[in-house]
Amino acid sequence: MTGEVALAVLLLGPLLAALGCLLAGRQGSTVALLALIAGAAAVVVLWDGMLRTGPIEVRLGGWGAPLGIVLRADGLAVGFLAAAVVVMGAVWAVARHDFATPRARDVFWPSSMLLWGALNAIMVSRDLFNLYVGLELLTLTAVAMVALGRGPGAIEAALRYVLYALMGSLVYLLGVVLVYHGHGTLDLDRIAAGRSGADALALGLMTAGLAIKTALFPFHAWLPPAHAGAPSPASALLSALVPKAGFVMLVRLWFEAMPDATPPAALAVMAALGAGAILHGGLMALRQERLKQILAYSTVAQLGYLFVMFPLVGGAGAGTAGAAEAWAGTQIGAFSHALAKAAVFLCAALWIRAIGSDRLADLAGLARAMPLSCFAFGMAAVSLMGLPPSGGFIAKYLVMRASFELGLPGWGLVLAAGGLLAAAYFYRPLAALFAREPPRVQRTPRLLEAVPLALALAAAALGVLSQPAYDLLQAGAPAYARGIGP
Amino acid sequence: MTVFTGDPLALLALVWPLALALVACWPRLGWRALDLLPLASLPALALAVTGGSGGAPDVLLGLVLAPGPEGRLLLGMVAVVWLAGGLFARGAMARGEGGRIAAFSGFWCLTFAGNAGVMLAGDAITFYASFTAVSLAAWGLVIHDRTAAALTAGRVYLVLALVGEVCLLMGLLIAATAADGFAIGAVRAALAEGPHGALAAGLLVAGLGIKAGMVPLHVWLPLAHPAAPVPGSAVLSGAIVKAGVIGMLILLPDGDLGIALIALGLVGAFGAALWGLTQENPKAILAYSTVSQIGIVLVLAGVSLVFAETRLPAAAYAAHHGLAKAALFLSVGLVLAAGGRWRAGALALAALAAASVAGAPATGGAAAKAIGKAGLPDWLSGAVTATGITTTILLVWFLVRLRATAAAKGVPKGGGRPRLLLWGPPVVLTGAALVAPVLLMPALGGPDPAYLWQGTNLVEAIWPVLAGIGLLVLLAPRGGEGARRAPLPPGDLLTLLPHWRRGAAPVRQARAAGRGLGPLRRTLESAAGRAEARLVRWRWSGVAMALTIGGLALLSASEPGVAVLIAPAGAPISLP
Amino acid sequence: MNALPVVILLTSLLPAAVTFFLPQEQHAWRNGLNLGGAVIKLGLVVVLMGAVAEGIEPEARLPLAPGLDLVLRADDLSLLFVSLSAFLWLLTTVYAISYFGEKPELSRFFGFFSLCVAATTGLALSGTLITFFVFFELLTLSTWPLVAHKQDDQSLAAARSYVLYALPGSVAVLVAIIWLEGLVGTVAFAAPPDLSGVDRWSLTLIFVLFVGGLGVKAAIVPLHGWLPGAMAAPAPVSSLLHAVAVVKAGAFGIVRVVYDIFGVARVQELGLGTPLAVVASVTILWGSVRALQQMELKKRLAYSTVSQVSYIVLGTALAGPFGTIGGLVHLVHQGIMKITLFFCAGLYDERAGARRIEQLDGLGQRMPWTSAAFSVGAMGMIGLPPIAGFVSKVYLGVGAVQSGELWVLAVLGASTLLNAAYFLPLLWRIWFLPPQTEGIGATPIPFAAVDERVPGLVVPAMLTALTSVAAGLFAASAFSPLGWATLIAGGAYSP
Amino acid sequence: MTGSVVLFVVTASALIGIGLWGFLVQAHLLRRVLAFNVVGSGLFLLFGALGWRGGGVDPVPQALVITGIVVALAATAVALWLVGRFAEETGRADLPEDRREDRQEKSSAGGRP
Repeated sequence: MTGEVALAVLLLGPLLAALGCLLAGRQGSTVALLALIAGAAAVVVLWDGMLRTGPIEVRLGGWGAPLGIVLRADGLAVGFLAAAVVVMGAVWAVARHDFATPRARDVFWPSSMLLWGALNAIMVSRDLFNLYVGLELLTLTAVAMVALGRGPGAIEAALRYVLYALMGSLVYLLGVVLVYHGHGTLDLDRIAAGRSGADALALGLMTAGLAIKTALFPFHAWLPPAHAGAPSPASALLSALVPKAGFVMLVRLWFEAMPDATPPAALAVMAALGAGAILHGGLMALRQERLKQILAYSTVAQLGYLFVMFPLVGGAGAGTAGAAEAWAGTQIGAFSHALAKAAVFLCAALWIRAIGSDRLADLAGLARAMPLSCFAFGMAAVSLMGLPPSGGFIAKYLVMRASFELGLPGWGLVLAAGGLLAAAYFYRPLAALFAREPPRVQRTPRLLEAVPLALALAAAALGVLSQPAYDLLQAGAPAYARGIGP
Repeated sequence: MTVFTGDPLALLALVWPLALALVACWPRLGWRALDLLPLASLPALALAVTGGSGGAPDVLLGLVLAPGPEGRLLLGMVAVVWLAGGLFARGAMARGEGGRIAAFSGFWCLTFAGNAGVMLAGDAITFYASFTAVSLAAWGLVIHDRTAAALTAGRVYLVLALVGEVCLLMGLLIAATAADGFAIGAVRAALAEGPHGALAAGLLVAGLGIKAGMVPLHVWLPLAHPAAPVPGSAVLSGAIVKAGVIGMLILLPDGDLGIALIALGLVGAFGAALWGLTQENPKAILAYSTVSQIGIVLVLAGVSLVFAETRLPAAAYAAHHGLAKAALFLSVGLVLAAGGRWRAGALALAALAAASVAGAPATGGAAAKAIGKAGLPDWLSGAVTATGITTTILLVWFLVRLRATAAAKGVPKGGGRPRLLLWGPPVVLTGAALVAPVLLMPALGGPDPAYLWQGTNLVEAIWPVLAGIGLLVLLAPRGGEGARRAPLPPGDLLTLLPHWRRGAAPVRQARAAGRGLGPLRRTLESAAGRAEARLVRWRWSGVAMALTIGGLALLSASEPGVAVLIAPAGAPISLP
Repeated sequence: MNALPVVILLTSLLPAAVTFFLPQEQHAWRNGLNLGGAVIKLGLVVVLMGAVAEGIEPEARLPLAPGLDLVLRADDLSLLFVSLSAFLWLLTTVYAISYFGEKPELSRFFGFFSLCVAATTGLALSGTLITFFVFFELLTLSTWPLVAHKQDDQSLAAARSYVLYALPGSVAVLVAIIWLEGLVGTVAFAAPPDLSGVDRWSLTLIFVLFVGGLGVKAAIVPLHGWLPGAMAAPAPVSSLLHAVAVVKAGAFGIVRVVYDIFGVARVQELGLGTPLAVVASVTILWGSVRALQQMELKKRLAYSTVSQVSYIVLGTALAGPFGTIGGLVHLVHQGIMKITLFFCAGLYDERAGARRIEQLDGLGQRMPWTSAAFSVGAMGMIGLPPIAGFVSKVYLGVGAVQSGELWVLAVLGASTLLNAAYFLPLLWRIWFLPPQTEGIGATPIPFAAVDERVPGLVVPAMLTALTSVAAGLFAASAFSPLGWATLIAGGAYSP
Repeated sequence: MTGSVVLFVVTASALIGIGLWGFLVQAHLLRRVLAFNVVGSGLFLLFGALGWRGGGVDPVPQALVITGIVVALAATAVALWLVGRFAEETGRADLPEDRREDRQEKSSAGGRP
């Protein structure tokens, strides 16, 4: 399998699988599994090929930009592709048991495949419009998943989500129009080659639109009810993967398409929003009484971490080792957040199945009844708090170190504070799980409990094996983020 | 790893009683643990005779056992006193309550180990370790009877002993640092010349003075010595206080410090003797006598410091006092256990020992005084002679009270003929007190024994005794027991503490004494409790942490720190 | 040989990993696994000691990201700590197995227990600051379930306050580490960084952050609030917590920071030695005063730990050869003495139901071996010769005088008296007071039914008591903790 | 820029402005979806206008506009489906946070995301 084929598998496979799932009905999960296996193989091929030959680029139909569609798998993309396939696999394992009713099954499996396909497309697209299409597809499938939720608020949450998303799309698209007007192309590399007077405005518009889709503070209001209201396996997908698409697009926009239009002050604003997210999300998570709401607010906060990278990679530090550290740290943070957040949501899925509630008070004593999943939850929480040994820690460490190296310690301290907040809001569910009274639970197969554990262990392993991730992320990274390395 | 060097007997003298202390813990032993007591001091006695020295480089920070002449002399005395006391205890306490007797035996052996150790010590650490053992283990002897008075005494004793420990250790550490080693000689030199030498010496005087019963740190002594069982009192007064004395003799540097010792010694020598007259309990009277006699030892020691002379005379005086005082305490037990003519004989024995303490002519006491006075200036010599008057008065008062107490108690069952183990030890000790100093006079730097028989010297020895008796006859209250006012409680200075006076009942005294500075402590504790309650809350401790960090940062960053000299690169760290 | 540190780490990490998944009923497997790990570890540590004594310093390296290598490296300082933890881990495992018997949730307990020891080992063997931090945090995390093990309200509250204190401390440490590394690059203990180009303010603040962060674990006043509560944990946990793992980790960290990062000379130059000594002294006195007020045995012991651990910090702050030795050797001495006391406290609780001071009355008659061990521990804490604590005190005292800080002597003296004031009454009650007539404790155990016929609990206590006597009695021997500490200090004071 | 382009731009801007205003102030969900479509129309118009860079027909904007319309259509469909479901379930066509009478209560409860 060559890189081209692998890309094709990752883009077309999910779409075909979505169709297959619709047709297969009860066997939908089997079709999804086949697609996932193929996707996993494709990711392996891409990873391997990319490490050997550098980023893999494909021109669909042999047409180059501006007319043709260019796909490129660089380190960033492959990393997210890998994270996505792992999370998808784990979600598949749990969801197989969860979506038994025909209606849910018929919505969930095709949607999840479409979501995955859209995500893959966003990761490898090099064209602002293709990115837009991918993002819309992603959003709409995500909305559909939220609407699958059983609670009374699910539809409301889905509706709110779709309204925000529509707004975001419009604003983004407005920016795209301006870019096309200024550059006559939507290809990222060709945009980077020139400059246009409208760039700043376009950048602002697109950023705002993407910020809405990424749920960056203060545009995050839609996320908690949506992620908390969706069926738990779907929440895992939504929280772990979906916002990352917007983030990746922002990164591509700021650092690959328009590096000229991003002055330090603007970069600082992004980081400030991220800091706001960290603090606000953390504080709000502290106030919640339901586990899934805590996790959802945690996602808000964790997304904020990613934006602290902006002034560190760009600005004065661009091109230094510090920038490379911040770049790698942030992406590793995104991967480990994906793994760990999926793990905690899958734990929540199992617990809700077992006790029918995700109120903290009802969770009391679960550690005795379901030790494996509780352990998984603990491990994942450790990663999300940014404590060693975990990917979350490596991420925090690298970014913090970059901030100190570059003389911007404030951003590092925000991360530190965020870690404390995370510890505080994860402490409550952990303490509840550990409380004395064991609740009545329905038996859960051990194997099922092992799924979140595997994810949590993967998040932890990312901390121990972060060197490969770092090497991967350096492949095809923009020049600013390719430090010489210490 | 070298187990020991030098004379194995030196190590055995120390290890043997420790081993016996462990044996005493064997639960099956019960009261038979008393059999161990006489055995404890045998190797030490042998060592005092042979005069060996040794060490164990791996033990503690390098154990050195190298007694000087003072140490060897006192070691011999101490070994004899403990041997006699052990025999007496075997006779007097047999078939008591098993567990308690076993505990007593264990403490006994441990205390002796410490007592021998301070005499043997050739380094400050060994000295301190031994001192700790003798100080703290002696507490077990004090509280043996578990009466309210004993417990009070034990508590006061323990508190003061601990304070003494701390003072001693601090002083030793300062000196050892300056000396760059723990050898006694080096430590003494450092006290004289090293930095903070005066402070260290002051700490040492306080620490050792508490143990020795130096005024005004003697307050525990009149409480503790009477409270212990008779053999315990004997070793406490005869041997254990000498741990402080030997410390002063071997550690304190020559110099003006001696003047302070002389002053305190004189106050003790006269003051304690007079205060002792207020006491009714014969053992309490003896305890004050001990304080008084230690005062004389301090005078002698102070003189040797001031004039940079040998400490041997002071050691000799202390050694004689140990033998005689132990004999007196044992004779108290003997008198109370005897009846009829046996009692009269016992009283005579006590009178003999008392005469020796008072320095009556041709006794060991006179010899000891002669040795001591050899180097004294005239006015001091006169003062020491004059103590003979007060000592005589006090000891006669002691004999009077002893007779009265025995009479009040009546004749014990069994006709009153005491066992050999009861009368043998006091007789031997009295004999030793009378004879040994005379025999050893030349060896101890005194004049020839013939000196004692010269006319002027005989007169000088006898007039204070006669004067004392005469004064007593003149001043003795007439009109029998009832006319005398209520006796003052023992503990003199302690009784000045407000709650001590308030609490009439001994139990209340015990509580009050233990509380010490009650109100202050309560205030402090509640303040600490309140502060703690706040500090446990993160809000407060967070502020405190921020303040600490900020304060530290500000303080240390605002001005450059003084670069403290550290050991230059490559310089080896010298270790003892 | 270079793999040896890793193997030593694995001897507790692997049992931890396996134990988590053992079914509760597999007592034999679990016990065998833990004991086996502990024994092998002790053996390997002895081998390692031999190697290090010959001047070999094995090092294993796992690169994580550029500038971020996990380095395990054995030098003499780390060995001091590792050997302590390996020895005490073995005894505590024996103790814990007897203590818990066949109670529930043991797989979880022993899993975290081994993890905790693995973290301590890793922390001791860390070759770089960041490695140290990784294990430091692992320690925080693995201790939490141990403190909360009983899962009652008290334990959960204690665990909560533990985390509440520990995590901000960790953040402070992390910020300090990263700040420092941002200034001078990756910091390895083997090659102290060159700080000459860094301004005073930054260095001072970094130092303060280090001490503040590590001080939470070392229970430096006013950051000690979590420790007394943590005594709610089961006895083996308290033993390990107070003697080896958490509290010591903090103290060890401070030692590392002072000696292997800043260097004594620079700490003095920055004027930080004396303030640190003041903080340590305040802690020593405050902990003692508080201990005096406690009527619960384990709480009293806990406050005693607060006080005693700061001896280590004090020795470090004194910045002279003797102070260094005193601090380092107290790291070991305090460990073996305090673990003895906690073993015994656990025994009193388990066998006699005695938790409060007044419930100890007369227990010496029924539990003589326990009480003997307890007495040794208590007297060692006071600093009575020839028990180990005495040696520490002597060296600290000499160190204080050497550094010209005479007031420290007064602190040591006051601390001795306070220690005596809160330990001696315990001994008095145990040995001299008549037993209480009715049953004592929460679950009345008739006095006559009290016994100590559980070798698994008594023997470890006896062994640690004997060790603490031996450590003091044979202090001058080259193989004693003192000898080892002298060796280390020799390294710190020569180029 | 030719006059017709200006006209296009002005019209498009007007549409976008009207749509955005409607989207922001209208509580009724159907109106919001409509407003979205109005903005969308304006956008595509603008795309057509600004995408013309002289020199004949540019196929790219045309392709993109067509794609965009399809996407917008899909989004509208999903939104309308949800509005329908919401109305079925709650009998209302506006979200709680947009209801004036509920806002007071919600904000005091503090639970609203």
